[in-house]
Amino acid sequence: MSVLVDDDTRVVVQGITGGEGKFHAEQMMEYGTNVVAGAVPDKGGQEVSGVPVYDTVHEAVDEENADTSVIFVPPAFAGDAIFESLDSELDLAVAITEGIPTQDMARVNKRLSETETRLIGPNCPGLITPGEAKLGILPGNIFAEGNVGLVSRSGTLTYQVVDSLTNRGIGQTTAIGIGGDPIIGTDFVDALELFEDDPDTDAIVMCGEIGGEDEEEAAAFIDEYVDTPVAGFIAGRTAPPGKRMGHAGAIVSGSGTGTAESKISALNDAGVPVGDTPEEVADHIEEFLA
Amino acid sequence: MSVLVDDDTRVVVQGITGGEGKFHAEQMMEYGTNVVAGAVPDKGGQEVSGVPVYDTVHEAVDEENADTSVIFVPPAFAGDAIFESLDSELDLAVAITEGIPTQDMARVNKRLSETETRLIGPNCPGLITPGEAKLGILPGNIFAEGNVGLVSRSGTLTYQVVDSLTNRGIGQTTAIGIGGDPIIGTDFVDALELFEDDPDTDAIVMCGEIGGEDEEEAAAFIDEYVDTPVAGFIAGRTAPPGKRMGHAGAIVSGSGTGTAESKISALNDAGVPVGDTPEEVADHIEEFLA
Amino acid sequence: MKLHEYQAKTVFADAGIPTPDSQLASDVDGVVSAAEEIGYPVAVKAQVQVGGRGKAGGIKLVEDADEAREAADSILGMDLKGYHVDRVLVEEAVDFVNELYVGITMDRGEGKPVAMVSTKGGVNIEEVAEEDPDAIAREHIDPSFGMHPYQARKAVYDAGVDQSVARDVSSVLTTLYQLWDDKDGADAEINPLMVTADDEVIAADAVMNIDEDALFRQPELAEMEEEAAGGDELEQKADEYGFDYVRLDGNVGIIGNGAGLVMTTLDLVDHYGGQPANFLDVGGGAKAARIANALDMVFSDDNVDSVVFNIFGGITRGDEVARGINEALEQFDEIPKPVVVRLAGTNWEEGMEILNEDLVTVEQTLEDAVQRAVEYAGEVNDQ
Amino acid sequence: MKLHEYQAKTVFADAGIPTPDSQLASDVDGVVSAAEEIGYPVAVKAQVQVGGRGKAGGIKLVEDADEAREAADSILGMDLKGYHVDRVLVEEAVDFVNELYVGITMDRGEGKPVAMVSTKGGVNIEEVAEEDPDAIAREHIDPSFGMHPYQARKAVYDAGVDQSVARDVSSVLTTLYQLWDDKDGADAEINPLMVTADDEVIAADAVMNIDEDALFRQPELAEMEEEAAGGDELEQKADEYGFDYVRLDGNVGIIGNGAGLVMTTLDLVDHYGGQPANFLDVGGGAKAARIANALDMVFSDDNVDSVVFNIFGGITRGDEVARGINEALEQFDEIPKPVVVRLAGTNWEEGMEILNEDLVTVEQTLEDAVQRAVEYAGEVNDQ
Repeated sequence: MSVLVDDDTRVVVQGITGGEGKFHAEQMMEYGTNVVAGAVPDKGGQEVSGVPVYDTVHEAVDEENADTSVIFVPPAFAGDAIFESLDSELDLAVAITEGIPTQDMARVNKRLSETETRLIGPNCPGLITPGEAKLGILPGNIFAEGNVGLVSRSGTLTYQVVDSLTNRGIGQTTAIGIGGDPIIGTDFVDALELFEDDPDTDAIVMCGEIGGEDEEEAAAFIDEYVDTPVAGFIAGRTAPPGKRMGHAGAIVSGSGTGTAESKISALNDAGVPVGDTPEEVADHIEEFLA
Repeated sequence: MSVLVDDDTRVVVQGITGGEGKFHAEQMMEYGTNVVAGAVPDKGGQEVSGVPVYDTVHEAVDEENADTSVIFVPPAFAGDAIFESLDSELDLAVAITEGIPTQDMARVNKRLSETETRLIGPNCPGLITPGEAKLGILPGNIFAEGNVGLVSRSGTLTYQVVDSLTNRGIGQTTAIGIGGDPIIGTDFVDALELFEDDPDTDAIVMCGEIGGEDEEEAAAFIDEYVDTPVAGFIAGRTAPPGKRMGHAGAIVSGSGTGTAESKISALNDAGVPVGDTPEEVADHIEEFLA
Repeated sequence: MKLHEYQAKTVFADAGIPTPDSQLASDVDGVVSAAEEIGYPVAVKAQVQVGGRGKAGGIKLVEDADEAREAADSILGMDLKGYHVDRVLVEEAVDFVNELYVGITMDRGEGKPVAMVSTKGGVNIEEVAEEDPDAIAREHIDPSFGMHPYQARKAVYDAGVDQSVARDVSSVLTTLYQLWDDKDGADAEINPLMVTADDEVIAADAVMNIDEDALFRQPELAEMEEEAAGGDELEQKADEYGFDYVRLDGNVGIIGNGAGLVMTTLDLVDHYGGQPANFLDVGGGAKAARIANALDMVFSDDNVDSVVFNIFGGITRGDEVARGINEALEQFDEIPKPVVVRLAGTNWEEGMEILNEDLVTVEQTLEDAVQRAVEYAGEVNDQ
Repeated sequence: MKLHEYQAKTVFADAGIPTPDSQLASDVDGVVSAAEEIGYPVAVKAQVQVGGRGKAGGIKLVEDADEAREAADSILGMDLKGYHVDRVLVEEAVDFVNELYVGITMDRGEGKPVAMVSTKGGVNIEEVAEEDPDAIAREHIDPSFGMHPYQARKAVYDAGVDQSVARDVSSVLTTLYQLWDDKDGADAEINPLMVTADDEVIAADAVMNIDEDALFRQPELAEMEEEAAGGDELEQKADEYGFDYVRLDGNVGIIGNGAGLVMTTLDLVDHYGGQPANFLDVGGGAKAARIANALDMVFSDDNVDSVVFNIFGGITRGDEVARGINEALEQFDEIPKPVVVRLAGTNWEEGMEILNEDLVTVEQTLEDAVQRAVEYAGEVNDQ
């Protein structure tokens, strides 16, 4: 079992004719993902690595029954690509693109409230159900099948934590990189809810970072609704206040909220142990599963 | 009993300091309507005929517990006034204003789908529950308390039909003028649903006119959901095709839909007798109630 | 408000939609010199707002100066379905391989705008809509977001437009929506949008109707010269007075307040065996002067043999109406046509008292008033 | 991208927001002649983008030419919190009776824009937000509709702005939102928005930050001269290289890919008793040259005693990283600072094979790599 993606998922890759889109479409297929179509305006009729390309996502849905989109469209056009995927009544859209203007995402956010489609990202590595399918750019080889759900705001940090788990023989149901942008689709709370409802997920790793209040909200949600044991990690403990570190999200305002301390203490209060190192996170999960 | 408005309704009049707003606020109060506030930008603190004026509808709601708005705001500002009333979480907003740009109403229409507030109008005479309260510009003296619900796209035609009823001693639960604009809030179907659910409404009059397909949709709804007997009237039987007669709605495309014939036959098919004259409508109602 | 083709084309071209080279001309020499400047062949197109200009001889393709002169001569000054042609658009003739249709309008049923694209351009699109509705791709627009680029592409591909011009047609459609939105359009259409052998698209016609209710915030459009109302001179007069007026074939003149009630009055005239001469709605809250104007309108119609005046007052006050009727009739030595008045609603009793019953016939009910007017009209005809 | 005050004021004024008369000047004579033209009193304001300019002596009010000369002399060329002042704005001094605050920003938590109004303008609004949050009225905007006029009025009245200026303040707020929306603003603020004794409002300061990710569609703004990055010269260098870089106080240089992983590496350095010298994220998919630049950056920091290079490849490939490290280090006769490398993820084995282990220390795990780097840094310090 898993959440959101499995080997039945039928994927359309938006932007499949671009360098990134083509490379990762191939990587996804190599991993076993069922990539059924590409969608690129004015490129319909072509084939990319054996995958038929359509001019619109709607055609890909009509012709190939695609139910999930992975978006590798340049930032200037990515907002429109997300709107197109939402309008096509897909189950899931995964936006990998980094650098989408924030105002475009605010409009997407409004539309999300009006549709049934779930968005992951943007500016995220995607998600993977080990042994079944991956959607996005995660390096498949570090993952293993298992019973730990993982949700993270950061891409490479996810890999690091997964590596620690896999090296100990602890596999994952699904790992979700939700992205570090100011406005994202699926957030911690949404992902935690999915894992809580998944009977095969026996423990959850949640990797947060400084900035915003998503981790604090997640802690409150865990406290109230999540019975599955959760271990946390917060990156940026040593970040000085007021400095922006990479992600738009990772800025510490210095006003007490959004700091590593505030997040760690909120999680601890919700019964979530927070590791000092990725290995410590794996220690906690090992204990949960023992 | 009644629908939408009764003597508990607490009304804020948007545009109460204007000529129309003031006159009709007074007329409404004279009829017994509980007008608790006015709302006019930058006129807060004034009083109009004993009614306190606020700068915003929100203040009127906070200070006077208004739950219903009647809008007498010039067309250029009426769209914004409707948005304000929707945002104030009122139960009901009644827009009397004629001549609101259609694109403004398309935006209002979108917002309506996102809120709980019901809109009546625009470009409508309002509604009245005889003996309790009236919202809008209807001449109160022609109405009488009773058990007939009335819904109409046309103002003065409503009066004509009501007059025929009242003269025979047939009173009304509530009479609703939904307005003749291309885009309106509450439509025939909504109003029919309300009357159907009102235990005190024993018969319904529905006054339509040529143009659009609202009457046809209402007929389909009556056929499926309405047990209360309905009598209909359709204005514009003699209108030549392709000519626009007053209301933006009242245009006959000549393509078979929207004509008086199509409406009358749809209603007849749904078991609704359609009077040739307002008096004949009253005849049908009299029979229903006999 | 309906823009002229030449006005709409200017608006479209300013927004970046490709249009053929063209010049407006109002005399024969002007047409020829415009044609010379543009280069033959050119089309000479009557600038009047009626459908089927081509079939009616209002559009001519010319190859040289002689033909241009001849075409100008025949079109300028002609009467086209009741409209006098005093200007023509001289326009570069475009060689095309395909004709598309693109348009934006308000879908009243959905309460939202709709973009339409068809590969069956160059013909009457209403007929296409009726006979082959699937030939028109429709995409509804959420007016709060506006048209997303993907929606334009979707409409274009759904319609079956060639990939080679899809991008350009999408771009024209997006611009057209933007214009429709910015300018408070009621309809905006390009039919045909021509496709050339080089895969270029060009707007060979341009339709832009503006929502009259929004003209207050479209000062540039409001200033554009409107067509002198053509056709019926009574309808021109109604336009000046600001009445909703439609002239019909009968002999019972009808005046009332509110479209629904006036239509009902027409229907009753018909019901009681008469024939309505017109639809005239004085609107809400009419004052005495306006009432007098309405009577003047209807008296000016030679076909009218009797008049029924049906007012149900809401915001319109019976006393004002009565005063207007008196004023209008008191100026005549002899009342030109019999007038039946029925007043109800607000201040009807005051109105009844004010009415000079030497000048009009008063009835208490709508039915009685209409029957009486029909009777009077019959009597006149029997004379 | 943060606009200068003078740039933001031009943008605001062009949109119709009242701003004081002002001129930019870059030398003393220019200041005096600008002041003469505007008329005394004027404010002379340093055009650098740091908070608290006034307190730091970067803003002076002058009454005559002598004072203007003196102020220009002292401000031009001064060092303001690490930024060199080479231009001042000479601005009409406004007599005010009230100072308001108006601003638009993105509320990240809600995922929508928010308009803010306060009667506590003219002071640090972040402090107001913390100490008296109710003193700031907030109105969230649905970005699909944009700001409705009633929302501007609501924010203004909720904030307790006087009725006498409510209309003008609402109008400024509406315009500010429009600008924010049109120009892809991140923040747009006026603090203070001054109210004069005549109930006029005027923007005495102007802040406009643009979303860097949207600059591609804001060509006019993208062309505006950006401030020469002030402050730390290594941060200037990082800016040129296009790295996300923050300089810190420690001696362990850190390079990695992905903000979360780099932050984690910092945290581990701290955890193992070391002190991070910097945050440096090479981003996703870095090629060899970029990796070499990153090493160059960190070597340039005199405080750095050792370097930990932590790459977990997703789209970044281990072989490219290894090649970049080799290239960067092979140019030195002697490696300036010990470098510990840990490669994982995509192509890590290839990377390991490529790495010249004479030049770097290779570790298999993040923990080992960080500990080794902390050790090296300690050894250097012990020397």
